[in-house]
Amino acid sequence: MSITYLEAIREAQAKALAEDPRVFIYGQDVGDFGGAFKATKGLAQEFPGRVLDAPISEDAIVGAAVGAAIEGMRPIIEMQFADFSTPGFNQVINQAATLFWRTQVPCPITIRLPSGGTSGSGPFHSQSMEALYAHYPGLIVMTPATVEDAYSMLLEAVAIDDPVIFCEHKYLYYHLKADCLPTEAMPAGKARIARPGRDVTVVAYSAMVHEALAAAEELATEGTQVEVVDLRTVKPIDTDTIIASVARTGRVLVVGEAFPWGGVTAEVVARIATEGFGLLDAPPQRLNAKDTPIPYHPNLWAAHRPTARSIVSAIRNLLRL
Amino acid sequence: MSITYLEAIREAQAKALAEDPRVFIYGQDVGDFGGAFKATKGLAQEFPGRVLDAPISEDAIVGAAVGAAIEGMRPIIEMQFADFSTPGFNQVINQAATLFWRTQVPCPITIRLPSGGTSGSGPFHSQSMEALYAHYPGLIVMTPATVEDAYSMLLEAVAIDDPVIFCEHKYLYYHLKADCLPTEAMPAGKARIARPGRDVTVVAYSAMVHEALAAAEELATEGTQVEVVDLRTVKPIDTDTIIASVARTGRVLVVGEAFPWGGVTAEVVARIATEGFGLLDAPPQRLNAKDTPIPYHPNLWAAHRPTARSIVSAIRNLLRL
Amino acid sequence: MNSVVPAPLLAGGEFLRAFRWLVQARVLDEKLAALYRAGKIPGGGVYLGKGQEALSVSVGVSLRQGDVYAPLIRDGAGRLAFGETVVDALRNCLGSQLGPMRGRDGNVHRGRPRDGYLPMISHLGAMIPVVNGMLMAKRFKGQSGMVGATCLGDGGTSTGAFHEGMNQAGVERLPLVMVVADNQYAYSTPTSRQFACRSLVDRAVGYGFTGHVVDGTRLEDCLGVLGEAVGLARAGKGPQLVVASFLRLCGHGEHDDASYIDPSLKQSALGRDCLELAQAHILEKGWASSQELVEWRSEAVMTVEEAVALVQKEPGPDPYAEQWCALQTTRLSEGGAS
Amino acid sequence: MNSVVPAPLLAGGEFLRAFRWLVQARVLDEKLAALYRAGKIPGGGVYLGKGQEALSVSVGVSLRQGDVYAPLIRDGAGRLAFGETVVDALRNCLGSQLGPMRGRDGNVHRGRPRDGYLPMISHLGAMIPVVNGMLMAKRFKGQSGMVGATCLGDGGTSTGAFHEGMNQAGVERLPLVMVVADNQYAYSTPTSRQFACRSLVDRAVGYGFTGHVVDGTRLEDCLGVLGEAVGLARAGKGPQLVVASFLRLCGHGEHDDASYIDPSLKQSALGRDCLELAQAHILEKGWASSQELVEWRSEAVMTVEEAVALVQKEPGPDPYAEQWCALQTTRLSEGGAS
Ligand SMILES: Cc1ncc(C[n+]2csc(CCOP(=O)(O)OP(=O)(O)O)c2C)c(N)n1
Ligand SMILES: Cc1ncc(C[n+]2csc(CCOP(=O)(O)OP(=O)(O)O)c2C)c(N)n1
Ligand SMILES: [Mg+2]
Ligand SMILES: [Mg+2]
Repeated sequence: MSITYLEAIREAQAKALAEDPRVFIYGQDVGDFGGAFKATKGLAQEFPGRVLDAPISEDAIVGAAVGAAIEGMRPIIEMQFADFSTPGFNQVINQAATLFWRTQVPCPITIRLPSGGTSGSGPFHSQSMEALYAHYPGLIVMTPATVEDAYSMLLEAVAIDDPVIFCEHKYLYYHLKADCLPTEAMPAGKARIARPGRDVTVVAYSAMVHEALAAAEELATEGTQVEVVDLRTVKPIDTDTIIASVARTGRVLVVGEAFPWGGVTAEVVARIATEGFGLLDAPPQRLNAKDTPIPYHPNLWAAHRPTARSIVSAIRNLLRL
Repeated sequence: MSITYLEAIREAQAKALAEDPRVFIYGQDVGDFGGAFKATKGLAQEFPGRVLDAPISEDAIVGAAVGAAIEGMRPIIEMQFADFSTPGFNQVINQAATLFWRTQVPCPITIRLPSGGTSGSGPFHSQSMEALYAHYPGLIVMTPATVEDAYSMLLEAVAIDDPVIFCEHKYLYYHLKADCLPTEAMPAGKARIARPGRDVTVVAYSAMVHEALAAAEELATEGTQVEVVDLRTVKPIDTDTIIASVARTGRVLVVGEAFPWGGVTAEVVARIATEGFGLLDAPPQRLNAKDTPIPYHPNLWAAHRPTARSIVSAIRNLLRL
Repeated sequence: MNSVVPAPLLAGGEFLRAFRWLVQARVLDEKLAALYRAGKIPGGGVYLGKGQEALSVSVGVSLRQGDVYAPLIRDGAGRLAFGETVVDALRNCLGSQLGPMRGRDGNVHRGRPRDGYLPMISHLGAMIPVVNGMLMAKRFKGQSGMVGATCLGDGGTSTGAFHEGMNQAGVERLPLVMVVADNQYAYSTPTSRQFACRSLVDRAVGYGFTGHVVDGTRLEDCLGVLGEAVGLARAGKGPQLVVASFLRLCGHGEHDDASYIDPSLKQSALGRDCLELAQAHILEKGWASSQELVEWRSEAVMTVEEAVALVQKEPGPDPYAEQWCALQTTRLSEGGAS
Repeated sequence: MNSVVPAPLLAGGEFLRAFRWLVQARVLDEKLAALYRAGKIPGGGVYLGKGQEALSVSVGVSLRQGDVYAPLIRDGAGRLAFGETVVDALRNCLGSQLGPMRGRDGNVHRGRPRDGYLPMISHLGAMIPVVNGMLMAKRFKGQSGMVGATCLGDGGTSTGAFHEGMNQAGVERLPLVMVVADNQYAYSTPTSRQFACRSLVDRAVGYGFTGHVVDGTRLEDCLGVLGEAVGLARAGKGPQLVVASFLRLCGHGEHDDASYIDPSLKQSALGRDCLELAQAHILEKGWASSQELVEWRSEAVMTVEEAVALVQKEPGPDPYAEQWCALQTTRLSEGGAS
């Protein structure tokens, strides 16, 4: 048997629905149709009345989820694409994210954002929005990079009493497969050493973990041992695990697929600089997408985002510093 | 004669309207009433038909500004509070910010965001949103800290052919005065040494520049010379000026009023760490607001954001590292 | 708010019960204005309901336990009628640590979600889908007979949030009562710059709502129409839109002298004070004497004065005791980090 | 698009002119679908207008130079009629460097703003206020007699952006023609989950729009109603809402087999193919012979085939030549930074 990242997301939702009557799913086309990406395939049939098609109203979708959470439900929201969460942005950062702090009433909602670039998707179907959400207090932001994490972190997201922004990467939907679903998992908030190595640390998350692993593979043939840290959650960030890795390697490159100004890579580098300064043998480095909208054409897209190739060359540069 | 930061914003708009027939102002209550903060006082009367009250429709307000810009106008948009720009967020980051890149047609709009905390304003009238906008490609983000900059940068914002997010700080509206309006100015994109000093650099922007200056004043009495860098624009960031200052002092604290995760302070520290690593005698430090919504009660608010006092103590710690 | 005993259910009992909340709300507002002028409001904003009380109180008295209520800026009267205490209201305005928001949020931003009483966020229109979600959840849980009510101004109807929330309630056929307080202005902006329909009730049909209009200056009308709308929603007749017309009889906030208000509107029927009209109605009907009206007002004043005396002694929040944590899941918080 | 010569203005001339664009659009769509199946579309999405051409073309032919047009996903026909060339359309879909978006954006996301032809962003409803702003600017500049038209699906009307844009046009009394293509589905979602009014035209009154309904399967009706609506807007009679009903005769995109579409709708009057009806209408009126219809289609096919042959030889964008700068003001760009 083999299971994809996308199927893992479906299975996690099936399990959540089966085990907790408070869970329901709400989003555009999630019902009988099973969602634009089929992440809810068959669930409306299996759980009648608990998987609801929503109108094209992201603000109202998130607002209703908050209301349902106040009444004790645990809604899972699917945005059709992360990019379309902007019309619901206000409800997320000002309603959902402030509810507990203002009232002590928890807001256990999970918002699934099909995120990130795939070839030919263009400026409005490719965005990585984790930094926008992570900037605001009151939210947890998950960025699973593996089939196992897609499954277990989504289950954990539903179980957590706070709003969780679940950034699932569209590129991984079909590309990534595992043999089976996990029965145990690391908790949210803990980073994972995706590959150990002693020469240089690459911190990455979501699809970039795989670009980093491919880069590590390539450099291994030249004798360079790259340690890859998979952040798993970007809010909170597991600074301890990052610093421990930097302590081992002395060099670090932080890779993200998002726009360059102020995202995850800035936050991670800032923490390393502040908390792990003395451990560094060279300046910490970053690799992000370029500071333009995400291009449609595959040629441009491939050059816009970091890839194994650009990571390899960034690591080579870093080792020379 | 003396002129406040707020009056400078009004005067800049008056001048822009007087000198360029393409300029108009659109926003809630900006017309006869002169705006919630009186930043457009008298302008509707002085420039009939060119200062328009808008419905409470931030999305449509920004969208219309983009349309007008396509037709060659240069709209100035006033958001009643920065916090209320969220319903217009989509139009800013996906419409205004992508127009030039997609079509080569420039989008000269200026969006004024009355920003930042004042005592008792609470979670929804106090936000500093520069990081959200700066993260997205295609926007320029200004954060004037002085009366002179409020005036000249707003004029420059209107003149620039790209969308400018103009973060004017509400706390400075009445608190800050100058003798007269400037006739010359540094260009956008250049940071300013607000106070020279050789022991430690504090990088700040907007209202925090004044907290930093007060901290510098206090430390001066103890013989510590603090150099204060005022970023002026946070997108782009004038990395050169920052690095040059760090080269002089070897120590740096970056202060921002926004939430701690991933904002201006993260970006600045990341750049210093990457580009000025060898110049540092101690780890770069950051000081931000706390990671909760902005509290209403003055007691809590004063503890939530950085102040001269907390900056002094952060500098003392930094000097001991 | 047990200190004002509801009037016994005599003829006009419902009217009198509502009237006394109306008086209580007006008196509380007057006190808040005085405290504001005296600089006693931490941070400073005070937003009053003057002119809107008849409408607002009619919403409050039409609801019952188990219902959901998301009042807005000018709903002091409805809040009291729904069960908020004068003490709670004052605590929130004076920043007491013991208030419902514990000093974290202030003035009109208060509520107790567990009691079905939602604390507004400032973004206009944003509470509508939250009420919808609570009603959807009650339906999931198999509860019925509940109603959700929320209020918005003429200006607030221009938000995308209003539209999405209305449409959602229509599609889900929720027992939502959407109350639009058309008080002729949104801050300084007249309705001519806010919408282009004859009446906002013209929007009801587009959302599959039943529409109602009411003269917001007349308590008897408001009670009747709100009673009917809430009753229809409760009876499963789908969502209801109530549009009330009247004039805001105060500034946007107490910092605002509202000099922009068209004097002819003040002279018009829209500009009448609902409190005065209600008093005249009571006297006309013989439901109470002038003497009783005076006494009721005195009782309301006493209630407020006692509450102020109590609340002013209460401490504000202590920043050193504050946890600076926005998450229930504290282990995942980066709260104090800076 | 000069390769299809508009029919001379004989009886039914306007109809035939529109019809030939309709045929051109259908043929272009068929080619795009074939290219998609052959894996020739970089990145992959193809969105067709099948069923919507009669409506769409009627918008396009009703507009003239100086007007503003913001078409949406299924407006291939309107685009051609407004002046887009088949070559431009193909360039954008095939990712040619020479296309209007130069490979930076693709498929239906194309336009030439300077020509009043706006490139949609994906977020539904977001183009409406942009059209409004262009019309406001024209008014500022003292220009009159211009019209702006834009299109949205039944699903798109649920967005807050739609509401704010409609309301803004109403308040400003702009010459906006809002065309709603109610094709019974938003992706897989039927209208019963999208709105609760009888017809979306019921929303016109709430925005101060004149409302029109039209059978979207009948080209003659669409031409008539769009001509009237555009004429009214142009004559200063305020904003116009046109709601057309018909069925989407294709998947949401070419990846979608649309198996969720209710078979009874396909059998109903809504499910008729506007192209076939138009052909029958032409023959019935005797405006052209079957032979001519065949010829016109062949000409349209030739136009498309020639354009494909041309465009397929054109280079895609070169990432190394790309400036990676999102700003006109290059000195303020941090573009290449990473
Ligand atoms: C989305 C949004 N934009 C702007 C504001 C700022 N604002 C607060 S109250 C107000 C006017 C509200 O007018 P209306 O809805 O008519 O209510 P009223 O004050 O008349 O009761 C405005 C513009 C806001 N709260 N939310
Ligand atoms: C704000 C927003 N949310 C979600 C989407 C994703 N989306 C693209 S097309 C579509 C369905 C549109 O349906 P409709 O408006 O009826 O147009 P049709 O496809 O039927 O022509 C959806 C949900 C989007 N583009 N914008
Ligand atoms: Mg009002
Ligand atoms: Mg549709």
